[in-house]
Amino acid sequence: MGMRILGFIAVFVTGALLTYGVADFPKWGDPHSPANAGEVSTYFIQNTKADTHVPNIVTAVLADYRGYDTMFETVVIFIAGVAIMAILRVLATIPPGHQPVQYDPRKKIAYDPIISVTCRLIVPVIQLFALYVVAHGHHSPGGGFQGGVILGASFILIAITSNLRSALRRFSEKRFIFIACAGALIYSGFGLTTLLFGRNFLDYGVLSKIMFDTDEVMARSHSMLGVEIGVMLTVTAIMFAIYANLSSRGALRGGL
Amino acid sequence: MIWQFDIIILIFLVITAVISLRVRDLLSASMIFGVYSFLICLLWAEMGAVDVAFTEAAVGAGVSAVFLIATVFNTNRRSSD
Amino acid sequence: MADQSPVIVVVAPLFAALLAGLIGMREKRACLPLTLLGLVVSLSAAIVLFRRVLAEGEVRYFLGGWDKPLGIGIELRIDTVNGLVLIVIAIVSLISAIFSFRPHGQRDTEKNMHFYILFLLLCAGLFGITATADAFNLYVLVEVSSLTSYALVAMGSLRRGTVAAFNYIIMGTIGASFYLLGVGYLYMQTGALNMEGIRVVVNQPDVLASKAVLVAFVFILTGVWIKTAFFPLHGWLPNAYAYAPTTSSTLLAPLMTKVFVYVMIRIMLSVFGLVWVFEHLSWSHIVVWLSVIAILAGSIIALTQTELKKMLGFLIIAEVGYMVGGAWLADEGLWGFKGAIYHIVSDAFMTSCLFIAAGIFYRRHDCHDIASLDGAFKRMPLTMTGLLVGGLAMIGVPPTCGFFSKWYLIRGGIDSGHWGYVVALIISSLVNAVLFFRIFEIAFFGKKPVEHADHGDSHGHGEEHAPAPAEPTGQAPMPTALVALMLSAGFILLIGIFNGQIMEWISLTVDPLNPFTKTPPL
Amino acid sequence: MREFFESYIVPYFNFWVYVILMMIGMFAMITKNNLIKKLIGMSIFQTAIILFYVSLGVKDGATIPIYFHEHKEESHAEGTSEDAHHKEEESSHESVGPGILTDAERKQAHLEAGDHTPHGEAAGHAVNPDEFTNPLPHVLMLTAIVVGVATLGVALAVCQLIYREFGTLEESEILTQIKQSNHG
Repeated sequence: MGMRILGFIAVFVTGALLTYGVADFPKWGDPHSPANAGEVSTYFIQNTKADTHVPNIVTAVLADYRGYDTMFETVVIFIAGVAIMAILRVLATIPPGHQPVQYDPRKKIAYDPIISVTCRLIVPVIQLFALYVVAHGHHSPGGGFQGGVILGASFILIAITSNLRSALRRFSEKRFIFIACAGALIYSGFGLTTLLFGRNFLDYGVLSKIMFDTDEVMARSHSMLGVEIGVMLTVTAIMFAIYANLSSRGALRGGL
Repeated sequence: MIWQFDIIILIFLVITAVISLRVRDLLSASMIFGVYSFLICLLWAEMGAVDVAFTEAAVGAGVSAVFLIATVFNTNRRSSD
Repeated sequence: MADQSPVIVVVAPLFAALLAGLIGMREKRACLPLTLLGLVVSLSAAIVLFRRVLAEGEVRYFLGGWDKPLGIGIELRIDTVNGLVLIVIAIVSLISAIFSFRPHGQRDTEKNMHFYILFLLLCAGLFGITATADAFNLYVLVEVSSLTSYALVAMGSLRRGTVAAFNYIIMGTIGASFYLLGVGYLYMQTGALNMEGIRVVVNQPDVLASKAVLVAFVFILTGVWIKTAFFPLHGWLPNAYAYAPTTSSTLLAPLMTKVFVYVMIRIMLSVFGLVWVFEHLSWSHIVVWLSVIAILAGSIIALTQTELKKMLGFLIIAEVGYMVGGAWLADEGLWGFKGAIYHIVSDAFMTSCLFIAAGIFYRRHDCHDIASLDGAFKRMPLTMTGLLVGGLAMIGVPPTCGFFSKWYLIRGGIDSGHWGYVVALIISSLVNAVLFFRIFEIAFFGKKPVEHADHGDSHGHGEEHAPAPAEPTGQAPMPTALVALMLSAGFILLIGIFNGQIMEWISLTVDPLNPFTKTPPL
Repeated sequence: MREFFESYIVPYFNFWVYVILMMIGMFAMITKNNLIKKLIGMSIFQTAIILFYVSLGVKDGATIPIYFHEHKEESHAEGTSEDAHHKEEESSHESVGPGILTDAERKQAHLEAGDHTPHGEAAGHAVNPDEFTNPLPHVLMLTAIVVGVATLGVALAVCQLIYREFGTLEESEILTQIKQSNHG
């Protein structure tokens, strides 16, 4: 009960503050509010094409102008995967004197050929679409995160419709840890390469020196694709890792 | 950006949020939370934030609902409130 | 490579973590050397960077080379304050890494690889928080460090640790979200995310009266206070630190709260500017009184604790009260403000020292109770010496850094006329004296009868052999743990001795921004 | 009443809903007894903030922040300027907000100059910023969504751990168990 009162007070205070603030807001959809007409966002809209040659401004800002943020965003995903494995994964035998709670034996769900066959047909299409989303992220909505999540979801779909073991056969624990690390390393490796060329971290323009027949602007565009692929690898691996651990209580056996 | 559409989605959003918190069956709550995510994804597409909408469709409505359901299956389906 | 040192500090642990993930799957023993390597690279880069800051003033580093117009890219900006904090983080995490040789108190020991990856990424997050000059980037890095610390707490073997970790997640998410919301309000009003860009707009006359900026400030401050465990918002801290694995708590306890105090100081200094905070807002009385409550409450609750680590947790809450209050004293020479920054440095080492000592005791006894320290001085003289140094620093005895930070804080309190704060500081020192002399008494003279009969047979044995019966781990890790303890104790003394130099460095950044002496540049 | 509605509710409707969602989420986080419910509340709380940010970037009459497609066979320097040109002409018909349209030659010159300076200082007012939604909040919120799902995953793992140790996800029952183990 005390918690309830506390909650009411906290929520009331927050709500009052928010309401107090709303009165000062620019109108919704105002193109000349400070945020919308500010120097930064105007710069992005006007110069993205000249700077990076990427039509999708969001991708350009995400992977280039604010690429450092995105690198740590990938790291956040990576951390989530490692954290869940660290918390949940049952590696060692349970220590003596520790009695885990007994779970109710759940009813076995019957094998359904329709679902299983349909998914076998759908999964390659999903994976192809995921790769398209990544590759076409420069020109249309999409990019490494979205593609990675979709690709990860395709493995999750395999795990749901048949079973976790057959999904793990395709994508074992060692493999997903490796791919997750490799993806994040690809991203930060781009940064390291630019450092080695003497430019600032993640200043992709300098990579035109090692890329065949590109100027600085195209080098940025290509590097963004490389970075997005790194993001995709990490996200794919970690999404599946999280599902595999959550669905099997960290045993990586059984599953849903 | 069509404001009538916007207002309708926003009202549904509040309704689904309240329902997903009120339902005592956690599996239903997770499903309704998926609906909530999908509505909010619609809202963002409507506001012109296509990349955000795409991400939310994949992450919010897809994967995080699956994570919630996986946990609910492995723990308790009933909630006291 | 000196030009690139700002980013090397941040990414060196990141690379080490990723390599530890790649290599650690096959060769678990490679993780610790990689950790040490990453942190040593960070430390050396931080030192190079700090020398550069001293030589040429503020160092600005634009990621991706996007420097014009300001704010399109992400900027790292290093002045003497965060240069110092970077070095402190590097040293404390290095000490903790040395201590972590064969971690203890985790659920399974097979997870060394996971532990070190999280450890390194936590360091990367903290370095990033300290170095960045972009308000949103700060949020991302706060989440990096928070997620790792949730996991590090939840890895503990104690049953209650899981609940503590869950509460930590809930509170931490509220805190980070409030910060994000505040940044959103600021972005709405200013259109900028770079700290300098925000400060310039916020201090313009037509924005000064903005309600939204005020709300933004309140949200950011509340969010950061939740993360620092400022008193009414401290709920997550004591359990999370007490039930975390020993090694995790030696890293989390010294660094997390301190870095977030630094974030508060950075926000006052760079995002809003001291003019806005002290002259436009003039809330310093309210915040100082809040901090007085925090100091007294933390100290008094600490008195009632029987577990060593939990007691230390409440002492941290009191220390956070010192720093928050000191930063808001608003005295003419900004002694409170500078003292708070100095206290970040000294408190990091004090807490590190105490938690390492507590970790050694825990490993030895498998029991957190203060009563189990009975006669400990005879059995482990070096550890007790470390605890003694840490305790004396907490109390504020002259050669240690604790004395000097209190000295500066009290000077600030007297200058600004906040007698309540001065009295609270003195009362808290007295409480610390009572607490630690109680421990020393138990440890030196063994006054209390042995409560745990099963531990009784380890009495009278030397430190290097005869493990306590309930303890499966051997004695091999002890030397490294002692080295770590001695290092942090040594730094407590060093920082105390060189306090004048450190204050001079801090003044280099703070004094030009002092709103009470002259009109500072916007 | 109608006046109040038109001046306070409609233009700020998004913001009011965000306030409501945020309060719902926060209330659930603090008061719900079931840990999963707390986490659903946490997700709602986070999406409310994302809603706030995305609402900031909306501009009346603007389109999604993606330039029109360029033709792949053209060399990019020419392609850019010409396509930007076409796009501007097309969209200027529909543009609702007051446009800051500059003449085509100047724009073209700017863009071509901009192609060779990677920092784009010379590429001036080629594109009318009112035509595109503000991309920056979208970028920030992509990050926030990802952070949200990461936090949710870790929290769910901790939930399963709590269930493993205590056999329940109700906070009140967990607290009773802890109290009992303290006394016993």
